[in-house]
Amino acid sequence: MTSSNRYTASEILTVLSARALENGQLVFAGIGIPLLAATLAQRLGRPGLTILFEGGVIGAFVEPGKLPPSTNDQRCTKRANMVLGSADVLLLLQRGYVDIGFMGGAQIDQYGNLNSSFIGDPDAPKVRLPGSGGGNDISSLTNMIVAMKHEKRRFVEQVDFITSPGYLRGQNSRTDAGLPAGGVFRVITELAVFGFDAETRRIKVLSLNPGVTAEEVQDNTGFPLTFDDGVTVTEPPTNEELETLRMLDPERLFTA
Amino acid sequence: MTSSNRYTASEILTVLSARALENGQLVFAGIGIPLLAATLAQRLGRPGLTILFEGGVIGAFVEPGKLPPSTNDQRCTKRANMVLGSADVLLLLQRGYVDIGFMGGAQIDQYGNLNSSFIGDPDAPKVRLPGSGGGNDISSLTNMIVAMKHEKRRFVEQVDFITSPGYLRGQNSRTDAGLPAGGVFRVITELAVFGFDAETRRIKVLSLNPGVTAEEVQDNTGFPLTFDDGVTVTEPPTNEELETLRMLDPERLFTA
Amino acid sequence: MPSSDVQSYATLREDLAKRDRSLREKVVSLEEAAGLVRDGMQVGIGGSTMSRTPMALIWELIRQGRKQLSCSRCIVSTDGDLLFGGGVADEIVTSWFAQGILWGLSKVMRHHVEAGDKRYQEWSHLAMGMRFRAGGMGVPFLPIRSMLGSDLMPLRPEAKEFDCPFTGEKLLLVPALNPDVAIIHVQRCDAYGNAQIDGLQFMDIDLALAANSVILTTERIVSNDQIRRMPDHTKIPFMCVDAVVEVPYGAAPHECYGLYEPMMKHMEAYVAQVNADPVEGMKAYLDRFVYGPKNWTEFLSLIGMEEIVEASRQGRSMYND
Amino acid sequence: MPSSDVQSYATLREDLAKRDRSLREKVVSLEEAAGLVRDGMQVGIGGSTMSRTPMALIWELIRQGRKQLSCSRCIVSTDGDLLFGGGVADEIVTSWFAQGILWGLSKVMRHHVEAGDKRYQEWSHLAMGMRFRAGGMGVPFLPIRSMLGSDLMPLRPEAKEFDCPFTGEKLLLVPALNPDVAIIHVQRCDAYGNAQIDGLQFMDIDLALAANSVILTTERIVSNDQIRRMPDHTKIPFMCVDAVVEVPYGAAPHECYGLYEPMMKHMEAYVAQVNADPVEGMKAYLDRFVYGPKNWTEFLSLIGMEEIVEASRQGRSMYND
Repeated sequence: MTSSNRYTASEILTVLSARALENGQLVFAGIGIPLLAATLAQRLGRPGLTILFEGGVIGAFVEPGKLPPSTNDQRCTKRANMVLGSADVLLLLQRGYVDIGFMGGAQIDQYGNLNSSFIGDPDAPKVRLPGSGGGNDISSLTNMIVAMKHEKRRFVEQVDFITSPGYLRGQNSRTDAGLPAGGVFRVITELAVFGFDAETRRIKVLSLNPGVTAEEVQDNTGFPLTFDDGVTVTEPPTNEELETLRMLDPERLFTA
Repeated sequence: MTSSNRYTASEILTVLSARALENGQLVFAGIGIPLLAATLAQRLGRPGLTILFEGGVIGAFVEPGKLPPSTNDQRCTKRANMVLGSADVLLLLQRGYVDIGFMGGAQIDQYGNLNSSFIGDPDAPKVRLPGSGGGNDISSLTNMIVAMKHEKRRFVEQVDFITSPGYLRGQNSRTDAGLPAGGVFRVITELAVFGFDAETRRIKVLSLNPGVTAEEVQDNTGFPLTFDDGVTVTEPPTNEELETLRMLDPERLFTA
Repeated sequence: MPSSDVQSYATLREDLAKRDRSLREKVVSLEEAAGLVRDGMQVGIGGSTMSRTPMALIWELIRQGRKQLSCSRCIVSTDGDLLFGGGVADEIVTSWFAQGILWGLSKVMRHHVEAGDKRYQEWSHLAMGMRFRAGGMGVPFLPIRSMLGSDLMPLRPEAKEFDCPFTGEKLLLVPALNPDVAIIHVQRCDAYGNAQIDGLQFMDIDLALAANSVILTTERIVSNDQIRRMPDHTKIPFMCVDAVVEVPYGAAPHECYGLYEPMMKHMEAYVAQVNADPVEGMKAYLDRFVYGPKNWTEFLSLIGMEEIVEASRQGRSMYND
Repeated sequence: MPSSDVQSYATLREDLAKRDRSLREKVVSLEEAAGLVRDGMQVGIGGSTMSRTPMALIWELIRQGRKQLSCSRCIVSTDGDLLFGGGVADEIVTSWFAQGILWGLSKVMRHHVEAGDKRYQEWSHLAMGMRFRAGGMGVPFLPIRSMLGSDLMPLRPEAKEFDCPFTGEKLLLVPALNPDVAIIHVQRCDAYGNAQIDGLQFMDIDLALAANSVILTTERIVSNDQIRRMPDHTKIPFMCVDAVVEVPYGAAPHECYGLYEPMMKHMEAYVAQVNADPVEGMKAYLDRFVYGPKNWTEFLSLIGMEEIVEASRQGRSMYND
């Protein structure tokens, strides 16, 4: 509790994300917060957490202070159990070997669809974003956690372009489209933690981050939010969590 | 010429087969005579002949006196350029990287179709033979040489079962079946060397082995043979060819 | 389920979700490992012909009286004889089944298949590979350009001829094969199942990914630290693996790349005996070499020190310059 | 041919039959190798993001003024900037195109794509992999289970939605990609082109098999004897390869596994300069670092000894225990 004023938005995002991962799980982590959070979880008493990276890595232990600049760099392979082709590591998702896909997001909508391709009309975009990478594959093939900054322009009713499918148009539309497995089940921001309604597949607030009000979350969201019946308040980051995190990312590469 | 009485049927078969291979070619060789003949060709001034084996080998140099008992044994990999998966080496044929497939045969017909699956009715066979192995793939995907013993029961008008396709029912039937590439272009026996008519795709005698008459070849064949207009007589094995061969297979594993 | 049916994606995913894929130690005895293979299962077998055959595990399955297995392997040799003759397999799915070029046809296979009490389901070698690969990729089929036009195609209606929507060409779609269990012998792995395979890998990587459980027998169990020093040498990742058994000479009398070649005197005596009489010869072989020994090491001592040493000398000579 | 058209099998086979695939020495200069890439070709690029990018060859293509290339790569970073900004590529086919997580969007890509003078054709990462793999296998497509339902699917009508004849499930068939030429950087290969790749291999093996010609740049040319001592370490076989160029630090300022990490000061200065002005900043970069140096070694000396040594120290530390 005493540390509540002493962490950045990126830091609480990372800590809460790390908490969502369990020892023994196989987690396919994207670059940035997901990589850092999964590494943090390993260091916080979950050494049996296996991290997979898109570059073609199974079971890496990233070294403190040596965060890789992408998931395709050699630093991702340090003390890994296996290095393999990048299509082959994605096929592990398709086959079903991976428990959790864990990605950042640029823009998300009420059904958990992610856009990382276009702002505006795809034929004449206002902004051409980087694109899918493995994002489409991960979200199509695996149960997924998204960690992202909470801003009104990022939390929209409907994304301009579905790069990575959440529940598409809700209900059974994801399964009907040919995606019977996986789906986003958690969205973690610096304000709150979200889940999805089992039937409508619409996003809902599960818990508020320490010191954050429901109103504040709604104000930063571009559509009317649903709050779970039993909305809780998340425990603030502990000193151990923050210290370990700062040891891992001393230059604040991902937690600026 | 002086050596004409001093070689076995297997030996002339191997020597003539080796002669059919050129330096620089990529040859996918089956076990037995093909492996031995390709190795002989390497030793007779064609060191740039690359031998591929079904076990997953590119560019092996089999050692004298250490002939492998199959193309899936470690002896096949000695001083190879590459070892890879056995499906992957077959995919090289499908992609088109290999010049020549080179196999033995149990039974062949007038269109070069090979049977290594069943004698008699496949539903209640008189003899269940070993089956295709890579034979079907090699003959479907590559220009092929077949080396085999010449017996009436092995050279038949129509095989009981097409395990490995030659020209199927002749003319364009092979291409029409979905096999536009490759096809058997030489059959080598201890009696003669055969090619195929460019149009009918029926087998024909190109040359007679030394001391063999046309009648003798016909007598040992289960259907009426066509003889090429310019049928020649093959040069007998030289002392160098025979000596090198016997150095490679001192125990007469494949040349008994 | 018939061995040629393609599993639905929902079934595949559910079965895999149930497995404990976490990083955990999995070392068990040969007897316990064989217990994971149950009557009637589809069993994928690693290695090829006489190479890296998981012989110790097959030997133990016969000893435990396993029944009605459907076994698949890229190429089958005397292991197939034992699976049929030892009573454990009713069906073998493969591309080639004989004792080897040195000995010709398998009289044991002929005896059982021609009499109709056992089945040999034949595919081309590439088709076997693409069936395992499809299974490992989590797709129901892969396209190939062989088997077309031959009599193998009508023999295998489980594969489907198909007009390519891109090029109009004819292709054959071969169905995924996802065995219930795969048994694979490797040179070394760690206690979690991270396996290194030296030399010929055959179809073992695809098979390990395709199967719904995997048993590794290994010449040697090494530390996880050793694996992590060369992660690009790992060929099978731990999360595919359900059990690890250390069995030195676990492929005997077949070979294990870089360690030992086949034990040819034992093989020759075996072939002479079963080809002379595929029923009584096999029974005598099983009595003496499978049911007789107390354990695998005693089986090795029946092969004899001279053969083991000679096979090892030959095997290690692969690395002579 | 449009970059998304699938080549017929007849064309693929004819093109491959014309190549000299024999075991022969293929060592050429960087200048000669770049000459094998002709205007308008489809060029597949090895490595990924900032790893094992064949930077020296890309640098030489810009110097030689190559034009209208369609370049494909699994993931594109500053190499894509240079291909667009240097005027050599009109189209980039990939799954992700940015400067890297540290710097965010590529202003150079945005400038050209949003203005419409260059095209970024987007696929999912797995789709890129399966496109190269289909190309390498000699089949016109492979089935995948992603891209379905998303807006990427209608964006890419080159892929075909498909009802599986085995299971009735929806699948996406992605078309084979067989580039005219692949450019791949490796740690070592022999004069024939037998290549060893350490660590991350990305999609390079599939790409090498798929392409209709392959240029390898390599940190080091080793003897064929050395290759033949460990044939299971060869990742790309010689018959795929048409030219071999020895270029130490040939991926600079990107990384090469086990040898050097990215040269971050150079990268940061580059990014700051081109993001401030994607046209003039790029022009200034090209003038100084691409057109300016006499040769690749002079480019390295512009990066500076301190950066090269530090990147090498970091790169080699991968093998520290």
